Amino acid sequence: MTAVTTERGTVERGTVLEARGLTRRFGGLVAVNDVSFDVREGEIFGLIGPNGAGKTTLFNLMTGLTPPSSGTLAYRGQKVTGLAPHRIAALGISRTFQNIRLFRALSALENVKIAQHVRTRAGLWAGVFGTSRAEERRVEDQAWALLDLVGLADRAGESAGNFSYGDQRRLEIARALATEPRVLLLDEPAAGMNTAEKGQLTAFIREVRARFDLTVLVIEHHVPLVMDLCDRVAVLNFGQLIAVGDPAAVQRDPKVIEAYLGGE
Amino acid sequence: MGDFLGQYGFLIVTMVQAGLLGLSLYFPLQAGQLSLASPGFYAVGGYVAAILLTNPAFAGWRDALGNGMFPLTWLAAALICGVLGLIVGVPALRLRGIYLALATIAFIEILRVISLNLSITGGAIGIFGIPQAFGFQDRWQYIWLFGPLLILTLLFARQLERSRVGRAFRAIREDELAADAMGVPPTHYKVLAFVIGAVLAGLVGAMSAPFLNTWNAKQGTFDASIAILAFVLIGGSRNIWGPVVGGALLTAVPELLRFLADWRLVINGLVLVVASLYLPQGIVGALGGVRRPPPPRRPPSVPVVVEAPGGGS
Amino acid sequence: MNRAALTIALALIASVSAEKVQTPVPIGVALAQTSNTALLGQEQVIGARLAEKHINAHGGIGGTPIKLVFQDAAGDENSAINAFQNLITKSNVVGIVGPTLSQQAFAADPIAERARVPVLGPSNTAKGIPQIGDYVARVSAPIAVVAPNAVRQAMKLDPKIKKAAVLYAQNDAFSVSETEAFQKAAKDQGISVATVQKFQTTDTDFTTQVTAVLNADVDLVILSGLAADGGNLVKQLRQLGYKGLIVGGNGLNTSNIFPVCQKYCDGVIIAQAYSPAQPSAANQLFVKEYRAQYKKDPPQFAAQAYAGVQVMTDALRVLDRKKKLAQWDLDELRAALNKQILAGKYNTPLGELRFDKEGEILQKDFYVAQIRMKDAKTGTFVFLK
Amino acid sequence: MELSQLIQNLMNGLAIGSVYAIFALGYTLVFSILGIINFAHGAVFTLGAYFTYTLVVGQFENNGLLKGINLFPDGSPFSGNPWLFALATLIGAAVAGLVAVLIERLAFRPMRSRGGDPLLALVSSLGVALVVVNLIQLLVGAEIYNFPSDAYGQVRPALSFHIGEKVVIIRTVQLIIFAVSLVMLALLGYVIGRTRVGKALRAVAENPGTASLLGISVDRFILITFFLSGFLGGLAGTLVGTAFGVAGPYFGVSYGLKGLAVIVLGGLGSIPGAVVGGLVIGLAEAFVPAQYSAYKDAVAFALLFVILLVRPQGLLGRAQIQKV
Repeated sequence: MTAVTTERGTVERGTVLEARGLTRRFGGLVAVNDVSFDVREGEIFGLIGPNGAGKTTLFNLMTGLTPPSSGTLAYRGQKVTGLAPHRIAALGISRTFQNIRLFRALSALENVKIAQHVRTRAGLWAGVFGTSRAEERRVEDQAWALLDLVGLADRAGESAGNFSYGDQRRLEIARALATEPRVLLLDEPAAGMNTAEKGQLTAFIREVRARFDLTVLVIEHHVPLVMDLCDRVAVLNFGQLIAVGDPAAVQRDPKVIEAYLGGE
Repeated sequence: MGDFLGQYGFLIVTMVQAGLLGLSLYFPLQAGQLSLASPGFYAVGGYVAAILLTNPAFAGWRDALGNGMFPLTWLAAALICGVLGLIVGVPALRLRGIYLALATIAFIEILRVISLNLSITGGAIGIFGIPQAFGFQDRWQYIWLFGPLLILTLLFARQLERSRVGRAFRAIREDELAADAMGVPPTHYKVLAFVIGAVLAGLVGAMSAPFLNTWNAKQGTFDASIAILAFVLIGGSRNIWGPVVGGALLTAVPELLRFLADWRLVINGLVLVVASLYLPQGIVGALGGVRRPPPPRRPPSVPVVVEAPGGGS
Repeated sequence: MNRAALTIALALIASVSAEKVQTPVPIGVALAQTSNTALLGQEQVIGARLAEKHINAHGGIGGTPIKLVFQDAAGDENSAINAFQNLITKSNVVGIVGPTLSQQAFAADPIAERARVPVLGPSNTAKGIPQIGDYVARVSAPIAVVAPNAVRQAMKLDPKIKKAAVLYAQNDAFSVSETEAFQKAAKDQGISVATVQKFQTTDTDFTTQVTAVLNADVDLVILSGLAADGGNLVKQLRQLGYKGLIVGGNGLNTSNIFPVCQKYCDGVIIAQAYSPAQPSAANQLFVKEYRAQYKKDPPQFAAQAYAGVQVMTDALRVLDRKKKLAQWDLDELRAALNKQILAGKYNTPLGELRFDKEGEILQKDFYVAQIRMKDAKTGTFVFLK
Repeated sequence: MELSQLIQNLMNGLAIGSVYAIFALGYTLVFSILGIINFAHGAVFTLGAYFTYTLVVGQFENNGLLKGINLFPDGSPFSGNPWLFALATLIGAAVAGLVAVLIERLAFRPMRSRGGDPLLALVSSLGVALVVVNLIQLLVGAEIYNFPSDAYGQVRPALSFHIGEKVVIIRTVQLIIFAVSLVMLALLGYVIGRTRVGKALRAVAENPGTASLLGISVDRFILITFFLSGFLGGLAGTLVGTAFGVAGPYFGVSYGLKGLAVIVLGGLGSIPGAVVGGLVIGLAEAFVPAQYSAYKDAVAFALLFVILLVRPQGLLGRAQIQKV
């Protein structure tokens, strides 16, 4: 692991993710075009850009939901592109979804328990003969603890679909954390939240990063939140990466200003 | 007692049998897979048992094993249907919803034509003179086979639902893609659910061959697929009791309507229409709507402060 | 739960059977009244009803009328078993005529065997039916006996026949066993089988099979199927230009094929287990009664079901003379009836018939007929000697 | 394969395939609008044949409740002339269409308004099929009914022509079926492609939500769809009935099942797909070599299985893109 000095002068640990030339075409449309960047361990990395810039597609490429047309992504030096989503989750990359994909008919508790799948092993017979009690106990405890963390423990039995928008987003984060990730990808976690909630969210994401020792990638539209939260920011426009770096520097970048002004 | 069992014993056993077939379709449905393949595996299981119990090639085994031959047929049927389920399931389960249902219908139609053409399956006449299991004298005695199988299956289903694998099934049923992203391998569990259904249907078939005394290509047909689907949907597809109740009732209705003579099947059809219109959640769903499950209780062992899970990489 | 237990208990009390034989004497009939086997089943029902009417009009059994109890056996095994059980335990029948299909017989007859209730199969022609048990007999001759006659007749009509095409409905148990007999008979007559074509009884379009027959350039077609498919095959064979002789199996022995192949039916040679032309008094009476009601010749299925009911009644008459039926214990009567059925000799519309000790029918006469069409819808089976 | 054999098989396949096509069109229209498979479609097929038969012959045999009734004591007004027969066929198909509308009203609409599991439509339509089939049997018996042999006029039963030494023989009724099916397909193509109703139908099929935004009454179009579906099914039933006879109440069952294979092969909900699927399966069956004819019934389903694995959306269906 090489120590690096960033623009902020803080000493960071090694590179966690290396994207090299990630490209995805849908028919004639190039949604993500030759995108390369590095994410360093422990940082909060913002991904911004106008609507339709390819941010969510980039997340999908990183988590295996969409295979890239070309290019690779490596996690701690191991190539993950080409792996199935559940393999990538098992390696320690987890995510939330822009348009929330909770298991809506299932309880909040179940949602979180399900996501511990990759960290548990009980097979068919262990479950049927009840020989996996200890593990089940651990799953149960962990799920409650995570619901505690997001403040939903007292509603553990309710169906996820009945929750308010903000609560669903928090539950999704709890679910993502249940896979015990090393890298957490949050797709517009503040969408639909009011200003006060957004403020809380910033603090919450920081707290989660510290407590679980995570690297966090965030897609976010709300610029003040991004500037406040992120250590570094990458800007996508029409599928291309036009700037990466310190939030303040990126904000001043003429290409970024043009993309946003032109895009609005 | 004798008369009651004489008249209704067979019907009661077929009601239990129908419940089991309903459950065999319920398992894939747990993982969100609408498979109508159960009658195919039921037919294969029956053929396996019928062949083992009547074919001269296995005469030596039958002499050596005696009644032990019957459990052997169950084992063989379960094994063969499991493997066949795997072979069919792996490609077919890439399909979703109605497409999977249609692929499984294709599977049973192909099986039917093949069994009509093979000599080992006895062509159109099928296989007859299958010996009665354990020297049973009356057909109602098969309740001693189907009854325990039903109880074991229900226990299995209940335990499964509470386990890690059951959760994985539900996650895939709710949202396959999200389940995948959360680390649940969909293909693995879809195939597993399909194979469980196949094994169960095969077992039921293996027990049914001696029960019916004869086995032929009419045993696994498209009509049966839809009938079994009706068991599950009319009974209720979200609860293990649904397929059991649905199978039992829908099997009993045409028999209880015998007094209507020529009109009984017309009325049976009307029952299906009315039940699908007025019991959209199924019978068990309609009954269970009143009673909600209790909220989960927090185990005392959970500390309020969370330790960082995982640890270093 | 308690209520359920109570209901069951009440049902048990209610179902304790009467031990004596009821009057009128109940005879069970379990045939395919529904399902796609009903085409055969409804003819059988007609035959059975005619027998009942005739018997009761002529004094029943020593003055006691009989009563047929019908239970729909549909076309599947489960329904047949349920029908049998209903007849045996609920209706307390003395014997059963049924079921329609051999496959159903393999499943349901053991029920009657176990309950010691005599069964007469009216149309179960597969191998192994009488061997199901002591109480199982049939009035439908196994087809291996009937089929060869028709091939011999064809040779008589056209001694130059060298090559034959064989077609059969592979999903019909009856046709499958019949075709074996046919193929063997053909070989015995020195006819080579140039092609064997299979079809389904549910098929309607036979162009594939017909084309294959035409390509094989044969001078005899031997066909085993049922009325609808067989009739269509005959029609399509002729329409597409097949000129040689056609031998139809026993499944085609019904006037139901006339409207199907219409004028093309003409000349088809049919292997018959029953012929309306059979001269016995019993048959001529049956034919007369059938014609009066249905304006056509009775089909074989009706005749066999009629014969089934008649055999049972004739046997009961013998027992009635020994001791009035109403005084018999039901179980005793069933056992005695079974013995009597096998012991007797009967003059039925099928001609004279007896049974061997296993319950296999020993029918005196078999027939071969040739179809002669008068117009598009009506024709006759002309008896060939 | 020899040329004569090839042409023979081609003709056979096209004739039966064209019937599959119009039958399957009825299936697929309903699927395209409601996303459900109507298992009662095979029963409607059977009904169409019986309705036309009733008009043309007017009396039934002895085994049903309708025995002894003669609708036309002075002879049917629809017999004796091919044009009258064509009229009877159209009326029969239209009545089948009305029955399909009735089925929609009684068995599907209440379910939509209650919002049950869409799979229940399968069970409900199965119930309808059971009712229809058993009612037919109760009313007119299980026997085979045949249309008068001169229904299409005094035509020769078969046409033959030579290709080199070999003879190719075609049943006239096959040619008629093929021609009628082509005309029906062309008409339907015109209705769907060119008329206002047809365009609206397509809009509803593509997206029921959008269509209702455009001010189209979805319910009305569902009725029109069911009528068309029943009409096509009933027409196919009569056509097959004239060629092979109306073989009892279960006459339509095997077509119902094969129709499923056709619409999936062509692409569920795709109108041209149903036509292509019908012809492909008809041809595939015709080209099964004679020695394997026993496996003919499996061909449609083997094709179905393969196409589902290779191209799940069917030959002409559109792939569904899943949005993440």
